[in-house]
Amino acid sequence: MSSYLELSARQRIPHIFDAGSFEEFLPPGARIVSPHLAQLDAPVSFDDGVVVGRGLLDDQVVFGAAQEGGFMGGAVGEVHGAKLVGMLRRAVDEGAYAVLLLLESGGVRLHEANAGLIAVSEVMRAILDVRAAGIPVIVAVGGANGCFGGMGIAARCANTVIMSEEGRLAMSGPEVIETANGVEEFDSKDRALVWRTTGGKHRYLLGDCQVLVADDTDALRAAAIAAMANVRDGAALTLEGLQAEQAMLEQRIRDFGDAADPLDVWRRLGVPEPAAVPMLEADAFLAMAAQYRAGPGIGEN
Amino acid sequence: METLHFRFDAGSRPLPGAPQLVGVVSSGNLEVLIEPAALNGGCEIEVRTAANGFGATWEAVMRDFHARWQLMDTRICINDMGATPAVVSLRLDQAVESVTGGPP
Amino acid sequence: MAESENRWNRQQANRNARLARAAGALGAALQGKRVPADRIADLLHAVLEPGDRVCLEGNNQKQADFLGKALTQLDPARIHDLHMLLSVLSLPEHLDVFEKGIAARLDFSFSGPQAGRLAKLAAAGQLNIGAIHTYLELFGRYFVDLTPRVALVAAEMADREGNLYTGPNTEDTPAIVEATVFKSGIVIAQVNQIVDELPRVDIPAGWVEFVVQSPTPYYIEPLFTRDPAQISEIQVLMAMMAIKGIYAEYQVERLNHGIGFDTAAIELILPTYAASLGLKGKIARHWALNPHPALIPAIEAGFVESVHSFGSELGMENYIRARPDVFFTGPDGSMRSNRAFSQAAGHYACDMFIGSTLQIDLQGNSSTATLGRISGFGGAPNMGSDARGRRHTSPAWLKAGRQAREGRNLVPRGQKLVVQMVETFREHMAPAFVERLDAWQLAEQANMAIPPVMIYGEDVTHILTEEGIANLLLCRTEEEREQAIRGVAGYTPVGMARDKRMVENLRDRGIVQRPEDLGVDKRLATRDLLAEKNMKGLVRASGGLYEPPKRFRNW
Amino acid sequence: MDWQTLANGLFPGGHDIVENGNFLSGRGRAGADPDAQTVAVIGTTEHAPIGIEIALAQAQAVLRTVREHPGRPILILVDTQGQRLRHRDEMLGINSYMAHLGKCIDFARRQGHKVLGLVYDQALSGGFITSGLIADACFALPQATIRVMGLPAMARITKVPEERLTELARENPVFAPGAANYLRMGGLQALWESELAAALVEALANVEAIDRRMLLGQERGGRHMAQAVAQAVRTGGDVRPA
Repeated sequence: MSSYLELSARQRIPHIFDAGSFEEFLPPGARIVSPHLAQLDAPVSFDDGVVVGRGLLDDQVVFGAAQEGGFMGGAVGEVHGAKLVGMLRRAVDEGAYAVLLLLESGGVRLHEANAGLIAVSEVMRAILDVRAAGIPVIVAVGGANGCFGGMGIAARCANTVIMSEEGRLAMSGPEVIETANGVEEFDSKDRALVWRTTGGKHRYLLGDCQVLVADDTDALRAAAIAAMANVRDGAALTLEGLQAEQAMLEQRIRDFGDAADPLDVWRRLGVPEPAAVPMLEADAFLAMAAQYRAGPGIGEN
Repeated sequence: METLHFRFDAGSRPLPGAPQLVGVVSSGNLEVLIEPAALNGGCEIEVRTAANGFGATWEAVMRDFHARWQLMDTRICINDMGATPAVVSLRLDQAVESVTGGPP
Repeated sequence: MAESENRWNRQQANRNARLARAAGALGAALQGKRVPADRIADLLHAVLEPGDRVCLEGNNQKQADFLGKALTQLDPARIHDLHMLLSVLSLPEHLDVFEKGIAARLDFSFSGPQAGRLAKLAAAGQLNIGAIHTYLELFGRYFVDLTPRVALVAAEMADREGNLYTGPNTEDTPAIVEATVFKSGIVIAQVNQIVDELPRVDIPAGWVEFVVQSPTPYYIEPLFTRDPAQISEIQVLMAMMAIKGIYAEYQVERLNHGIGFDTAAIELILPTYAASLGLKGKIARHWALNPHPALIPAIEAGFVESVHSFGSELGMENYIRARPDVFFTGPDGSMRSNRAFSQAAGHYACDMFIGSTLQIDLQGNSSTATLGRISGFGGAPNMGSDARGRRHTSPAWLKAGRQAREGRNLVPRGQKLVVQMVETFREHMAPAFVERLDAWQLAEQANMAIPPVMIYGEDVTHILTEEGIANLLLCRTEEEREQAIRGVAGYTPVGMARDKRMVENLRDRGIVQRPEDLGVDKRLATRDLLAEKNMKGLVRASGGLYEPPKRFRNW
Repeated sequence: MDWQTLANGLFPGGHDIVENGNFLSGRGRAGADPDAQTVAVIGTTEHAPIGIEIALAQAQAVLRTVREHPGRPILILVDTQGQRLRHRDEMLGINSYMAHLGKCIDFARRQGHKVLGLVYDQALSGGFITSGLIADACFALPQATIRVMGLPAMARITKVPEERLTELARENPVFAPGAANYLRMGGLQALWESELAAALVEALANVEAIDRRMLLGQERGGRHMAQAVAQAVRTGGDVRPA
């Protein structure tokens, strides 16, 4: 068992893809760094915070990316975004078996504000292009920095989202909400609340992620392999799928729209001991959640 | 930001294998890109650091690094975000070991 | 109440007069010893007199915050010039009383988060600092020349009679109450709840004059919790060096750890690295230590036989309750801490203190004092000093004493190991080794008689950095000592100015030891060596008994 | 510009757009007969923060258009201060609601609907990504405000002095808010200076379903590297400076 959370993006790749199979596009030696950071007197990174390339996953050709949460919070700048877009387009060109995105990002890189915002939207469109080509897109979220902002949206454009319970998936960070609307609205220092609201278990119970695993590279790899197979013939968006998602999201507001805390949501789902949920190990949690999760599978679209 | 250049000659160990990147540009940390390069036997190191005014410290750290490894025909590029000398030395050693597979 | 007053019972008479005033002011609102929270100002106005020495219980953990806030609401025309006694001054209200003209003089030990504001107020003449003490020193003075007239303390529960349960966070309460009540002072306690029956009596009702149930439970700070996720590989390396080069070398069985990530790293590699060296049962058996969550894996692995604590740690209550063989617990099952006793234990009964610092000079003097802040050092100087009164022996104590005395014509005795553990550079590349401590400049600015040194060089036996260990016990001259310190100061200006030949010579004599000299393989120094890498791991290791405060969770 | 004036300008042939809690929906007649065509309109007004309800309402309108009016162009009118910053929205998974909206629009595009975005007042970060920025092409009125965040907030977060950012913003469209900068970077197809109705007709005639924003940014000199980097990754080549 080795922790996914503890690893850097670059270290994650060989743990998830078949050993020695990953070929990086535009590797660090090419020194393609952000053209904007120097003017702000900010350090650059030789891969601009993302590894993109092609490898084998269970002997299938899978394109992939890993965002480095340590470099500027994994945020997307011009080069970072363009690397993702280029890889996604190449996955279509070469008829990839699947695309696997190991996401860890705060969203738009504020140091490259406008370029970052446009880049994130380009990534979203490129992900949907991959799906339209019938290629499954799998997202994994299990890094310390979570997956926020535009990348939190991009993640939900994938066919399958795999999370560890330590992973977080949301839109605005708790600090942003606290700054805007006060500590009563969202106490960002209450980390238990933060994880209850954005963490893997809540997302799984709501149906925003389809697979939950322990913080373990082997488990994550196995989940990615299984997800590729599950999605195989249904990668593209369909009207039925979107209507089902529409219905699920409407139902969610009806069921939980007046809940004050994720604990209320879990209680309403029928979870016997909501307060005990955060401490459950992944296996025990999954066994419990199986009967209470909001519409398993229908989050998949 | 400050950019520093160092060159050491009289090394004896050429670097086998492909370029490697070790470490992350995060607070108090750095990344080290190490690759073989035809440098007339020299080992050249370029440092871009967020902490200004520590040229002498870097030089001493690099000198000791060179004394440890005696690399030749090697190019090393560093992006630094305020790493301490201890972390710098550790990453440099890890970078070389990621290429050579072991200690000197 | 017409007690005759003579020259020998003025304090008692004064006490009785105060109590009579309180009874008058509160009337029927006073039920036995119980005072309603909304009448607290009336009570304080009645029992306090201008110029009183008032001990407000502020600890490392629990805070008598309700009473502290109540003090700030008093009318400065009636109550002024109070002389405040606080061991830990960490809440804003502790300083508000000075700003409002209610208090004028201060004696304390540690000011933590308020250190900057304290310095400003002192500079502006709004408060007059008597002295900065260690905890034991301050408690000592409570019984000599700083005896409180009124003590404002905090307890978890009271019963109807006024008995107090202070439980795991008993901390300073017994020392404060004893000094006050037996010198005709008045003790007022804020309690979280009033119950019919206490789990146990920590402070008897006869020593307590008034009890008030505070509207919210007292504030408590999880001061000693360190998330293993933030421990760096450099800290792991230093922890390995500590275990191999000091714990094993001296067979340190009884010890105290300072606060911080450096020592948390040591605690977390006891069950892994130290166990792999076969040191279980040979080192780190008995501790004077707060219940650090980072110690859980070592306790579970059977390394730790006993722990006496200064105070408790939030979230550790159930774990402690389930490990009564290790911790000091009452018949009711909950822990009882006691800062005074644990400080005494740390000073006299421990063979080693190891802790972090911010600055070390060339004599080995060590200080965490920084410019613009008057912070004090709490208990560290008690732990981090040789107990010259000690007479009992132990292998570690004797070995240290032998090393210090070798070749000298001195009567044999032992010495406490005092280890300062520090990375050569702190964050933002601030060097930990300096020619001159900031403490000197601080002393000049704040008009202190002596610079605020945390641990004196003459008490420091070892300095441990990522570069190596300097054994100061073996140094025979001032110059050797200086070069030994420079020898582990790495790339700091102090380190780079070392005499390389002399340092190599010291290395040959084992005075300076590099990781490789100790047989520590730097490549093993990864986070994988930590018995647990995150808070959840600690919870798992505790069998689900440890309940971390929510700000430390990521689940 | 208020949305009624805007709608009247865009659709001189008439429209039935209504506002319901800052959510705009309806139809407009673009162009003049005999070539006039019906355009489905969705959008927001009064700088509405995009919360889960409004995102879902927009998605619903898009899906209805796809279902009931195959091929009908869709125009998204953008005026938002960004995503709604509430704990409740995060708890219920606002990113999923935003993504759902984005997917619905993308699906419409692939079903042959032309999708245009028009920033008529304000567009900020999260509210913009799944509206204007996911359209086939996005346009803006010249006075529109478009940004990720203001320079003071950016200065605080990046720790770069505001004066320095202001100075940089003059030269580099990356840092400065404003429609003109988004135009240079390819994020906007064009600014509609006047003659809104004609501009809409022209856009409907020319819009393509392919994302060419990187190329536009390169041609217009606002984003030098994106196109070259994406192309190098895609083809396994080197990055050549634009």
